[in-house]
Amino acid sequence: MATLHTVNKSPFQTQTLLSCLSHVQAGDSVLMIEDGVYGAMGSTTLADAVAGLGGQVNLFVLGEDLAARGIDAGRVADGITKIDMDGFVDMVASTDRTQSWL
Amino acid sequence: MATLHTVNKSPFQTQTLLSCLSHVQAGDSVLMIEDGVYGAMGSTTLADAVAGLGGQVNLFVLGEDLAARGIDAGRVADGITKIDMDGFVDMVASTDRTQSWL
Amino acid sequence: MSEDVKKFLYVNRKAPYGTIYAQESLEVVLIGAAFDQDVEMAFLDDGVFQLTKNQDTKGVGLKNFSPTFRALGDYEVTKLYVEQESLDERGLTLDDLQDIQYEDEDDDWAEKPSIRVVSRAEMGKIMANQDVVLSF
Amino acid sequence: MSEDVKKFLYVNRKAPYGTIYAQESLEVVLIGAAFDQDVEMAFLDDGVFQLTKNQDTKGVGLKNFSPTFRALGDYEVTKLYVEQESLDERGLTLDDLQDIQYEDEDDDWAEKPSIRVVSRAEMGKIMANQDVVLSF
Amino acid sequence: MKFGIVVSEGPYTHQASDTAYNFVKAALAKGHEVARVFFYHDGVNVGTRLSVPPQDDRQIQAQWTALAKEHDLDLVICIAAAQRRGLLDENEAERQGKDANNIAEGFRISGLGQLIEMGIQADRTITFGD
Amino acid sequence: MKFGIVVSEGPYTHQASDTAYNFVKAALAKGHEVARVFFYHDGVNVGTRLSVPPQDDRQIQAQWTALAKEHDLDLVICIAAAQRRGLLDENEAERQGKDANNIAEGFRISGLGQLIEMGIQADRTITFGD
Repeated sequence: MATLHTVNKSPFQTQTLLSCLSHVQAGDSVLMIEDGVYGAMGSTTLADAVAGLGGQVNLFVLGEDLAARGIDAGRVADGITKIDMDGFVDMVASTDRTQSWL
Repeated sequence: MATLHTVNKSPFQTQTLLSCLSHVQAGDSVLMIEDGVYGAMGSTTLADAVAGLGGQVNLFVLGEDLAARGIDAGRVADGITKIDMDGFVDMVASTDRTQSWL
Repeated sequence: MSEDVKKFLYVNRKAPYGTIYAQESLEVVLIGAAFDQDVEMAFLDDGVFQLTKNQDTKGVGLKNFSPTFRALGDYEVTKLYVEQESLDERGLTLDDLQDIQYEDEDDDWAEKPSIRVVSRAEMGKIMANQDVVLSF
Repeated sequence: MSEDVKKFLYVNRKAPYGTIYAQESLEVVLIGAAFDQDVEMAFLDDGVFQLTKNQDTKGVGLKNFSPTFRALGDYEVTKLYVEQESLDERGLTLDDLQDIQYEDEDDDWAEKPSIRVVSRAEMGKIMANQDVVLSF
Repeated sequence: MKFGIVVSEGPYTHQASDTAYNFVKAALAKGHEVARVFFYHDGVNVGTRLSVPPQDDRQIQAQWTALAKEHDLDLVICIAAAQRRGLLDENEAERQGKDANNIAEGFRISGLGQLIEMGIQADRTITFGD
Repeated sequence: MKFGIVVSEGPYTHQASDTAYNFVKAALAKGHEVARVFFYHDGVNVGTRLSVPPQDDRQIQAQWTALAKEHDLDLVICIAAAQRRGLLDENEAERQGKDANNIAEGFRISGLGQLIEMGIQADRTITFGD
């Protein structure tokens, strides 16, 4: 009974990603999309907080949104998996519900 | 040559108020309006940061927006002055420029 | 639980009036109540500000929709989960929120509070126990 | 400075593509360049993300407006202030940003970088030194 | 699997309607069914036929109209949200005494009940908003 | 003193246009001049005549139309922002081959140059947005 959480806000601008990660259950998945993909970058002042809070969940980032913003795959933090829109669709289907953190 | 800065976002949701307070000059004024008025509340986890960063500037909050949100004047932190829309107009006129932190 | 009854959670994380999401969320809840589903509401982060007492919008000219929360009981929407940590961070207590009641038909129509303050950990579990989560 | 020339600062604090503000800010700057005012741009907080190299929007279907930044020099918009602390927080360096140049007519049309990295303290002073501040 | 989609933000201003469009296209290509797309909040503005985007940009409204035609999608605009924001079909315009309407082909205006019904009938409901 | 006003968000969705309206009314009551109100980004949607807000709520577009009439205000909608979002006047509708227009009385559509001009001519420019 796992949930797919989506986050579409920059964690440098809003508290949304951190709030999401403070409410997820072990085994849930969190997918960063749109401006949310900045939360997947390593070597930022927020990377440790994301890795720490996200320890019990599967972290994903949408590749199309990374590319739009000029973030090379090499900039994505360890432990975060890049997927594409087809993968997004599969994740919605394979989890039990989707919660959008707006 | 003082600036009036307006902030209309909740500091619990976005970094805008803290960014504004990190850029103001001594003698500037900061007016919290709309959802920004939550930044004027005392006894919150952010009140100390606001008071600390705001030490060199004049802090104001728009009364009409406080009332709309059910925040009693007694909840406003020490050192923050409540004004009304007429006062807002006067402040725009009496400062040299207005910068909206969106 | 019948096959046709789903658990709906309405998640409110935004303050009222600065944007319309809180108000239009409430409109969905009222319409949704007619569908005989299992409905719960969650208030966390700035969403807890939606429930404050004494909202007075005359000065800003917007419509005060906060009285509508008190009518939710009549629509059989009786579970308003409010996150303790979100209140604490904002210096709020239950006393700062509206007194929202419902009549419990399983307990001789006794008046009971609709607001249930829960911890962040409990909020996470409530979110995980739904069929449909609508976010505002 | 003539009475008719004002100092305009365009403040960019938002990331590109998630919302349209960055793109519509740039449209104002291009139009504004025709008015012979003193124009500066500020990039701070998530606004620094607007200037990253190698933006490729084919996958999302949006229009890639980042090449327009490189045309600003032709419009005599040559002062793009980028905040050091905002870069640092996001793990970015000047190398991650586009190379934006202008030709300095006062120095035999030498090509010079338009991006000027400034500290937060300097950014505050730049903001305080304007006639009109437009925020996006 | 049957998906229900909520779009909560306006076109161009936010990326939400683009992401929703790309998601729906990908879901359909994978053989999933899209039960309905429900436009709420500023999302109702996706359904105007009066927009004239720059020619070198994507044409958001026309994309949805074409996708709806190809896959027989049910694109529903919330009436309450639409009235506030000035999005009307012919019937609504007449009922409200307005001299024009602006809804695009392939969209229809209906009540919030259609959102709840979608949540009940779809296997998964996903919101694209802000 | 002469004020220039920018409104950057749409009606009802954000409070920005309400705050701008209250500010302009207060400024005029104090004898200040309002050189222009420039509607940009989603702010252009304030200028639709097709909105039908609930009767117990404020009528944002009608308020602006009335205030403009009373004080001879110059309410300018940005053409580039308006085209993306589907806000047209009669001329634009004809030029773009659209069969309807939706601009409200008291508003006019013009270019971004009007924003810069306002910034130059006004003593103070203030933005209400998000």
